[in-house]
Amino acid sequence: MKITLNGDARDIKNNSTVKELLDFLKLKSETVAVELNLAILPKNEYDNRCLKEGDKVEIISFVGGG
Amino acid sequence: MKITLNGDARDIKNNSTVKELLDFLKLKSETVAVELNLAILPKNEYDNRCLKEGDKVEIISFVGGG
Amino acid sequence: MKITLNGDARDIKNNSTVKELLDFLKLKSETVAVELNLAILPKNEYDNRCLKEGDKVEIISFVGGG
Amino acid sequence: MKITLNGDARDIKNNSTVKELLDFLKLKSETVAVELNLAILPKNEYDNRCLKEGDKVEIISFVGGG
Amino acid sequence: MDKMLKIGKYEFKSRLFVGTGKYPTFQLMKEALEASGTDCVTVAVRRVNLTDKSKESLLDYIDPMKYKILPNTAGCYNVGEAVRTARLAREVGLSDMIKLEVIGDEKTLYPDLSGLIEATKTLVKEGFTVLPYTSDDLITALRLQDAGAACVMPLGAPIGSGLGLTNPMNIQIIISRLKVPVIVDAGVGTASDVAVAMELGADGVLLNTGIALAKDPALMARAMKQACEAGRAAYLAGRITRKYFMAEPSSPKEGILR
Amino acid sequence: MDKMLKIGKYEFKSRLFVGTGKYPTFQLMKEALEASGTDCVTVAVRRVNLTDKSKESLLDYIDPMKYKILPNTAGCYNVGEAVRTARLAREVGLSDMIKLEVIGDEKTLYPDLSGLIEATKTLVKEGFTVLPYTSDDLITALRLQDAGAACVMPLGAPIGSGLGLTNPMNIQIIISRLKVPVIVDAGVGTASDVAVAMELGADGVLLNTGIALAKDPALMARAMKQACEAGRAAYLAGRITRKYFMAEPSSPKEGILR
Amino acid sequence: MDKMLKIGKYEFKSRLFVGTGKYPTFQLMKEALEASGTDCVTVAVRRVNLTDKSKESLLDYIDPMKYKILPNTAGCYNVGEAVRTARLAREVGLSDMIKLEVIGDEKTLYPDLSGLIEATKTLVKEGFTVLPYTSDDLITALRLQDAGAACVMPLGAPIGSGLGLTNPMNIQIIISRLKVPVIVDAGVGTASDVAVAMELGADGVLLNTGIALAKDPALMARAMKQACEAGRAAYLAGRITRKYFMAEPSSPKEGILR
Amino acid sequence: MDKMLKIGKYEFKSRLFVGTGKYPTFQLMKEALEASGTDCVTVAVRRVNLTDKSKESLLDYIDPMKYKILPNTAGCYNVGEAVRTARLAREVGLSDMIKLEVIGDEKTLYPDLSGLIEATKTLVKEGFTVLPYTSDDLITALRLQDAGAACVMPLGAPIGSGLGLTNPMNIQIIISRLKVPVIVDAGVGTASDVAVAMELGADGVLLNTGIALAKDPALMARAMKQACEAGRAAYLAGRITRKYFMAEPSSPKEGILR
Repeated sequence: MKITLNGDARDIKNNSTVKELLDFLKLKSETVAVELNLAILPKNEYDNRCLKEGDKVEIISFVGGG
Repeated sequence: MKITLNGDARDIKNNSTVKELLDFLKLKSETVAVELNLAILPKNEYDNRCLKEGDKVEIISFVGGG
Repeated sequence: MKITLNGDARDIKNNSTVKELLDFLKLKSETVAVELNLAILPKNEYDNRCLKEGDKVEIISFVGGG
Repeated sequence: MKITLNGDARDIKNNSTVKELLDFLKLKSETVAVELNLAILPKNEYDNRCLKEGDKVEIISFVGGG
Repeated sequence: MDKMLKIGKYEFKSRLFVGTGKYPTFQLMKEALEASGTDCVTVAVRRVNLTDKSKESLLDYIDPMKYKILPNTAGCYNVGEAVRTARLAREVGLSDMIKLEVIGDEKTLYPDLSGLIEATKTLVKEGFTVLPYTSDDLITALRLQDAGAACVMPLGAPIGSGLGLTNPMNIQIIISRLKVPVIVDAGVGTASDVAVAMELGADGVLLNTGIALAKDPALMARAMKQACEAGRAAYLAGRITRKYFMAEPSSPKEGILR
Repeated sequence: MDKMLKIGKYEFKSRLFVGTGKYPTFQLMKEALEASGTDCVTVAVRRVNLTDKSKESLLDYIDPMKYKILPNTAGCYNVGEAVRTARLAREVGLSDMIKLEVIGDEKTLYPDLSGLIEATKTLVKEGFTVLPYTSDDLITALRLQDAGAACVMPLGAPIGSGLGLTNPMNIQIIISRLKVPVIVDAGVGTASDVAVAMELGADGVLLNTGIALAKDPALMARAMKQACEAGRAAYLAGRITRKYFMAEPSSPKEGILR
Repeated sequence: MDKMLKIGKYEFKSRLFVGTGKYPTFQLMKEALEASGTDCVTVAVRRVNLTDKSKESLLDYIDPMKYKILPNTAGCYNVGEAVRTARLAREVGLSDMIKLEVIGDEKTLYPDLSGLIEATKTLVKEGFTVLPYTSDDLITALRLQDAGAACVMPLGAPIGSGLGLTNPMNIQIIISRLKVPVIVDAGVGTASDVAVAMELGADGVLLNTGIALAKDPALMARAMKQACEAGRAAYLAGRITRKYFMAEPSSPKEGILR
Repeated sequence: MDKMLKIGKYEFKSRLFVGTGKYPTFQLMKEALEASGTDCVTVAVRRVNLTDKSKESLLDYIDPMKYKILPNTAGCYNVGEAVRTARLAREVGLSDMIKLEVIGDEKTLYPDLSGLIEATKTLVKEGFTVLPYTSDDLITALRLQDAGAACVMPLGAPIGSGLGLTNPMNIQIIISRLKVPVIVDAGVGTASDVAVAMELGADGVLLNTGIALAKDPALMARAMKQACEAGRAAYLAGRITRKYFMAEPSSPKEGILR
């Protein structure tokens, strides 16, 4: 199933949840935030929110900055 | 007839025109601008525009400034 | 016997030594320096150097300064 | 005959006067000053003062400066 | 010869803009304006004084044939007041130029930048030639240019303070980034302040108090004129680069007596 | 009209003194000197170049009827060299004025102050009109005055640096304390530097590199001339006092539309 | 002891805010942050780097128990981007504070003042603790305060320029007029710049490049810490007034040997 | 750790030298000296006050075990007075160091440079450790070094003026050219002035009035201590270079949401 992840096209397992995607990417949910189709996805929805074909997903975190 | 002229109440001759008012005040129309009830009054209307009871008239000119 | 002490005329006991003068003035020799007739007087001479009529004595110490 | 002119050794005609030297060098006496053996030579002596073997001559003028 | 300064559809030979406020007498003002060599004088828009008839009128001392009139909106604290004042100023019939001031604070007389941009848009639409008095903020200057301002007039220091240019780098940044002319307005206290502004590449300088309240206004006006021309010429002539911690002899190192 | 500047027995209409070094060509120098309006030009004293005859002479381009000649002792690092150079300079017969330099350090070209005072005494005794190039130190300036210097010439910044006045307060202190004229010498980079010096109350300014190495020497020379006159006029006109943290409106607070 | 600095509902013992960008290594950053004594570090919000897994994470080097996290909206050029970035930053769950940047120009990184005010209003409504990065314009600072900003952070000079405070008077004007804390943000190049800001009465200073790109970041961080405390103490201690053109002996005039 | 400061045969841990004049009370002085962390305090040499016995003595408040005593020759206007005062100061038996002042002018308290060099030579021959108070003139500083001065102490501004460093470039030139330590003496008004001096590379700073006449001397003393350490650390840490007219983002340009 195709989604857009941080601006790039990406193939992922069908019906995988956001949590599964984060685990697959080895990302800790406590250090990231997720935007699904331009709307923020609350952390408590990561487990049961399934991704759909064509979803636009942004995963951000903190980096060094001033 | 009572009007408000530059913020102050003022008694003037009934049905006097703006031109007559300026003449009475010894003001040259070339060096002033007139606002009648918050709308600018074109110079070409000074002659035939009659003032009415309660009109708000502002007459401005240029003074020293930076 | 008359001497000049720090610029002012002063009467002191005849043949008194510098040490005796300092004691009389309640000054500790460790915190002052003495100039006798424009020449510095070493501390080890305070005890036996006697003052003479007309001697010019300067006694200085440290005060607050920058 | 050898002299030192502006720091460099130089051969010149025997017994030539300062005036002759200046003429030879195509220098106008009004725009230079001459030092002979570390003493200034007044302009009125240029004509009859003869140079001697080993004389130290300095001829200076004005150049651009601030 | 230097080219004329173009602001909107108007051209000016002199790059000095001079205010008409605060002079001891109208006569001293007249002499100062002449000595300044300016082509353009600012005036304020006020209610005609109906009580004191005796009072002479400013315009008796300014020949509109000789000076372009630049009315300001001084004293206006919001967009509405500024636009209303600008319209009345134009209706007088002497000029469609407006020195646009939207003041944001009474103590510093610093401009309200958002209000200034909004008022500029409105007046440009109505065909005014808008000269906005602004801060030394680049972004606002760019927005004013986009809004159609005929030039931008960043302040060098608070109006009437005489502090000169308190942040030359910001003025220089604005000059280097804008297409419309940049006129340094406010803060000038003495002649060298004008020269400094022009040397940075400013297209002109507007001042009032520095001349009007000088001990000898006419003489100071002449000083400002010369400083403006001096600064402009120095800018065009291309100054030497600064050297730090060392000197460069101006006399030759060769031929020294030893 | 402003009064003439008196230095010793000489009088000058212009308060700008201009050097003759470092110009791309003698012709450009000639034009720059004319544009500067100066009455007095500095020159260096050097051994005549005997190898290169072709070389034109500086004096072919300077009319001694038009400009007073002020020879300097640039390049002299002790009293002996400076005095010897001064005597030769006078012997040329064009001037008994000497711009006295006793250099103390090759990198900064800062003066040797003790040597300067000593050389001044010697040359004054010999009847020279001595114009010493000094630092911005008040005490040295007072000593030079006591020694008979016709004026004192404190440096604004290192020679040729173009940094302007690096310590205006010291220059102002000297101006306020000396009876002889104070000419700011060295450091001027652009027109506003000259204006600043004159506004402090300096009696004149001496410069060279700022004009000679500008992209357009003649134009920069004109800028320096105007800046010198502007600064002088501003000084005489009496500038406004500086106001901090607040503004003073130049337009009236009354009669505003509300 | 000095009182704590309150920004919104948060309190800080240290008045120094330190950025986490541009350090040679995370380890050097960690040491510098410790040496700086700061309680609060800024971070940027970026897409997780999915290609380079190896890359260590910033948060492995910052203990959120020890430092309050202050995310910024650096790189946002309009209100929409800034608000979107702020929301994501908060969703991470470490902080509801946001260092709000709405950049108006890529070269100077100067803020878009109108956009900044608008974004502040939006985020304050959503419950953020907003710390806006702004210019040294008083009026904008007042508007930001009215909009509910927890403090205002005027820039001393362009981000990363190291020029210090280019217009101290404007910073001081803002300090004297605002009720919320004033944090000087951007431009600090060395320790004395921090001291100067604090001596003006600033409530704190935020910096990054000055430490991160110093030859020895940890040592410079310690310098910044001491300078911040020194400047604060000097402000509270009440400095002497400046005397111009004259001295005041610190040793007594009496009792001198003559 | 930073190395000790060596002046002649003496070593100092603190790089701050503090005067003992002008404090409201000896007790406040004592507290300020402690807060300043200094190792060395200056004192003046004066005739013992024989009329007023009650008067406490300065030395009751200064522990010579804790502080090295640095007597000065303040108030001396010629070489003879200064040398005489120095000899008497040494004869007290607490120190062979002398802060040598040969004042040239009562209003500015600027040093008489020729006299200073002469007095330095004399006292060095007599075995004194000479710390001369001088101007910011490089040549004089070099002469003092040649004369055997243990360090040079250029003034930042007139004594007691609180103006800070009026000509930083000259101070920096001296620092870059001398082998002996350079202590900036006089002019310091607040903490940042000390930091600036140390950041230029000064080996230390001497001050008095800035602390003594502050509203809270002890707190200001602590500020000066921290500023001295901050400036020194910043100097050693290597500051970033200044960038003009442009910014350098401290947050990454990649990974920004679009």
